[in-house]
Amino acid sequence: MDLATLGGQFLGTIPLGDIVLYLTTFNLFMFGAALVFTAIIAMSRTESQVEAEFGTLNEREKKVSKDEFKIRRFLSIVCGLATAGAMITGDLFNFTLFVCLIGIVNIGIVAAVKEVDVLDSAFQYGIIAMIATLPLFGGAASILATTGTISLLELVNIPTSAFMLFSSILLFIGVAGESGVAPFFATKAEMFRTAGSPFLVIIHLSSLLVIVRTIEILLIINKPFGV
Amino acid sequence: MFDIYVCFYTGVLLVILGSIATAIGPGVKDPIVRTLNTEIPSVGISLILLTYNHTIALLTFIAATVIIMMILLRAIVRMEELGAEL
Amino acid sequence: MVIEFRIKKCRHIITLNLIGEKKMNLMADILLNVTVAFLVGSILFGLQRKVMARIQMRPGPPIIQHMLHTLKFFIKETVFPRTAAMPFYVAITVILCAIWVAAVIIGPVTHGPLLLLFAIFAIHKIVEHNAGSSSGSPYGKLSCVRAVFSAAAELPLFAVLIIVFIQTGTMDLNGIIAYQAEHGALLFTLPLTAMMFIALIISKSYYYSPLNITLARDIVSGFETEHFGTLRGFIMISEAITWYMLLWIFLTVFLGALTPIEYLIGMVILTAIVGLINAVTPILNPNHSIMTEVTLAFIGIVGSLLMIFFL
Amino acid sequence: MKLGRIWNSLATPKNIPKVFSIILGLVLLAGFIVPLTYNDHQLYPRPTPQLQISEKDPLAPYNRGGIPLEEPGIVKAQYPQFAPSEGMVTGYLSPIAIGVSNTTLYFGTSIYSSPGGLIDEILYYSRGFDTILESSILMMAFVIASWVALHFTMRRREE
Amino acid sequence: MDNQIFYLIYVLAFVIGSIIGLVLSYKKYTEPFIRKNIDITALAIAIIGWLLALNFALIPVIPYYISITMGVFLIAMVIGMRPGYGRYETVIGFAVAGIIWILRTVLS
Amino acid sequence: MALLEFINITYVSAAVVIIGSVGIIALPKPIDKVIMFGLLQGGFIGMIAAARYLDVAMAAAIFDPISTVILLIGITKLDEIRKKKQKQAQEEGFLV
Amino acid sequence: MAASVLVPTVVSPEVVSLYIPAIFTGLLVGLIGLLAISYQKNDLHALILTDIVSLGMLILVAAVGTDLAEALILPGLVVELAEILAISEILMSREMRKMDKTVELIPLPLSFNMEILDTAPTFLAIILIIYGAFLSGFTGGAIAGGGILFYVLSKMTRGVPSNTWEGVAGASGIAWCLWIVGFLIFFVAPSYWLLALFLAAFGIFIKVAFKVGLIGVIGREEFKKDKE
Repeated sequence: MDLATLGGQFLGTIPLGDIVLYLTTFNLFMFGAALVFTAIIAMSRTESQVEAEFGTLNEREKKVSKDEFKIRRFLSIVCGLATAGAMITGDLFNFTLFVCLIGIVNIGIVAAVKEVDVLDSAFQYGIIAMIATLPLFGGAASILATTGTISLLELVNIPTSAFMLFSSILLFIGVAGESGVAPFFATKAEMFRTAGSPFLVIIHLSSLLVIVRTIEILLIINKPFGV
Repeated sequence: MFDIYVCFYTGVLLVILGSIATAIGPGVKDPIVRTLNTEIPSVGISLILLTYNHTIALLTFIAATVIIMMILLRAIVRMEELGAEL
Repeated sequence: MVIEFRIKKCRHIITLNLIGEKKMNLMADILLNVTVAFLVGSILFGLQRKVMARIQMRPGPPIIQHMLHTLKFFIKETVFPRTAAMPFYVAITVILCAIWVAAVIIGPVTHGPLLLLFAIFAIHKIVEHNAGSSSGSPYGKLSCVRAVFSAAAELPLFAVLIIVFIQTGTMDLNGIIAYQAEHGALLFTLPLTAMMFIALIISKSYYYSPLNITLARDIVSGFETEHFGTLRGFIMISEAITWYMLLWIFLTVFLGALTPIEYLIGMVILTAIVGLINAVTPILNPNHSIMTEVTLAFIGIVGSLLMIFFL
Repeated sequence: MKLGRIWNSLATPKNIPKVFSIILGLVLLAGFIVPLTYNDHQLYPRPTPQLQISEKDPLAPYNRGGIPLEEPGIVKAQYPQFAPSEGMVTGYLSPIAIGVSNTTLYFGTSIYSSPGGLIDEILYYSRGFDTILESSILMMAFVIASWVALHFTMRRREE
Repeated sequence: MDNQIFYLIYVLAFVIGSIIGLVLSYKKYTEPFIRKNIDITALAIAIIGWLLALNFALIPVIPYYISITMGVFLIAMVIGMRPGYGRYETVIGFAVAGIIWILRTVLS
Repeated sequence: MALLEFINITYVSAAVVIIGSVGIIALPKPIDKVIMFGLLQGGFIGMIAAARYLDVAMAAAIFDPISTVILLIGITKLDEIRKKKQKQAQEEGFLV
Repeated sequence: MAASVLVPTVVSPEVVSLYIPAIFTGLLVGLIGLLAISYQKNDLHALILTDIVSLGMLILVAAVGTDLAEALILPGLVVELAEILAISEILMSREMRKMDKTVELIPLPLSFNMEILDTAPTFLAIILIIYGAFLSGFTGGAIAGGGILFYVLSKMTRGVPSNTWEGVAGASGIAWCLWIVGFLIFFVAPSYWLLALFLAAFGIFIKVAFKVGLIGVIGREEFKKDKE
């Protein structure tokens, strides 16, 4: 098996020491998508929510305040870049670190708000993200132990063993926890009730793209068809 | 003279004992007791790191544990002060 | 006979071009496929409405109503809400269009990797989310929260992907078609996977779907509520293409190589089935809708894996 | 309907960490059954624990050979072709470090934590990108924490 | 590629046909659907359309794509009529053309 | 003399560490726990010394009092808060 | 010295034999932590218990027993530290918002005065900072940071102008840039690796130390309200 089976044409590698980034059509597309979204987020304003007040004829406008806007935009950009990085990295441990960065930045993006409910879900999400470091790093380390390498370009040629399957399940749970997908999405969905649309989108973007990428990585590690 | 097996298994014992104590030990309803109990597994981990000769990691870990404990204590004190029920 | 002669000449010129310039050919191919996708997609939506109307004993709108709707929006005035998050609010429609044109390029035009199509689905989800939240409207916001909720619906998607990969050993659409030419259609070897995909199709169908919580009518038009004029037109074009592509992927992945007429018949049948389901089912509460999908996915995944390994 | 109630409870944020930890716990239980395998042909292998210190090596336990600034140490990297000066960092000792190593036998860890040495080789050279990330994680966490602290938790009297 | 162009033309013919049908039928019938009688013009158009679309082989003079385009256009004119109108005509037209198609394929 | 063989620095430190940890778990009052924590740390430093990594032992020895002090401050502070709360609760009780 | 003492070709049998017990320990610790989390009722306790879970992670990584594993432990540690810090801050912020006005805003003064707090801090802090500077890198940063933290914590002055805070944060940001430059030099011009090494090591040292020191600034606000 080789990487082109999964992601289309193999376009090349970017070596940074032992960490080798690689590009296939698939990775390139996701990388580009993440960057495009990041660029748009970097230059957009936030939306403001206008709600009717109960019992009176007034309306209330919920806006993102200036310093809140600054920090959230900064964190969103970091998150976008981290997502883009996670799309093309060719090293398992590097990938887990990217996912961790995405996780913590996601928590940060919502930590700057004032609503108690949103803060609560941010906290719960943070707890999950912390628990998820166990399967995430544990899975990567187990794969290192059992194969002797964590480079995806090498892993593609190593036949799967039961322990690798187990480790990759761990890895998947870790990513699911850090990025908050089903069935752990509830903590995340609650966070989206606050104002500040362009920053919230990056949270969602990162988690979905990372999950798609994880699927690719799991298939690379597990190879349902042998070598 | 230094027996790595003794060191390792003492570490394992401490880690398991400590984490059980943290989970269900006596008086863990009190957060400060729980925090103190987490110190046992962290010393256990330190012993395991020592066994593998991960000494730089060990050094960092010792420093990090103190910082983490400080963060946790701050949170506990602040929560008590607020009278948060949680 | 003059007409015939002219057309023959045209054909001649076109064939010349085909042989002469490959790039030209590709561009023409893309343009053609996108146009077909848009037209067929919107007529299918019309058909779906018609089917639903007939079941509910109404005459229903004309079959091209959806398309007329789409075209109508291009001659309406475009206004922007004061509360909108500005470049984003506009850019999102462009992105939506762009990803689905990309999907057509990857799918019918070049038969690229399936994984890429699924990445496009993921981005579609994000666009849905953000189209909702960027306007500042409470309805859009609700739709956005639901879009995040329904990220759980991506679970069957990935499961389909993996199961098909396990069965056929390739992610390439050409490879999958070749596999089916040899071993028979996947619809019969992996019926539960097909079921999951149908659930996904239902969850993305436009009118009164029980599972499509982002466009459920209790929140007006969901994420599209605040997009007017040209922007809405673009969204509707993309939706038509989305529908076409979903059905196309289903037919290609589960039935293999088909002629265009067969594709058309298959799409009509699927749309009619979806219309039937939409007409007779209630709209579920968001939470339950998602858990239905997750449950279906669970049954589908476990069942399919059992079928693959033990049959 | 019971199923509906379960589905609803899954949508409550407070329950999610519990659900997550139960699922993860079940998977970890499976880890006790799966046959563990360990490939002893690892990258960057290290000598037997306590071997170097028993040999009275002042640079124990991180001595990987090499002459500082002249000859690279022995390092088994994944892609040696991408790292032209591999092993050079391993062999490097700062002047203070040389002084310390001449004085005492038991300060190897400190010597190799100071600039140069094996961990630096891995952290900054062969896997430098990882280090960028981890320090970014740390920085982001501090940015978040200090922002929250500055704006919310420390400015109590003003609100 | 050529095939695809033809399909594009068919689809376009269908769309244009239904728009024209819709406009014309709104001109012709000013009230919503109540009468159940059959419109002879529409019936004729439907039968011709379906015949052209399904049995293009019977008219070898015209190239098949043109007859199909014409057929689809005419079919669409009937299908695309005002809601409620044109249903019986479509069914009858399809039935007639279908019978002829069956006869033709079975007999030959 | 099989018994004497056990009296070397590794075994002694291991024993101290285990006694310390059992002490931390068993003693109910936080202040007592801090004392046992000192014991635990002592054993741990002994263990590092047995492995002959003196610099690590030194760092651990410096961090030992620091963590003790931090713990002490935290516990005292917490005690005070609790006492004050109790007082308040009592006063309120009188009022009621 | 023999080359095999320096770097063996395979991992030593002792480490291999310890692998299975180590992994089991890691899994067990993780399991205990997770079970405890699954039945706890209090968010603060959940925060403390996640600490245990991440200790399990450290064992799993350490069990590989190579130099690479050690290099991988450091990020794990850093991530753990960082997340606990951020999450605890969010927890406090949430509780303060929930309680809103009813809370007593001025914290209780600390009325006792320990001898150790007057004499020890300066001495210990200086030792730690010097030692940290010698070590540099992550380790040095953590150690020197611990020193700064302790010093700040036990010093008597109080009141942190937010300017100071931002200034220190800015300095550490510059250090971070230095460090990135160092990293780039490694790959662009390997012949200047020594310069790169120093930039990298000291950049990260300054950064980590300052950041950790900032925690002390937060902490001082908490513990030393009485000495105005």
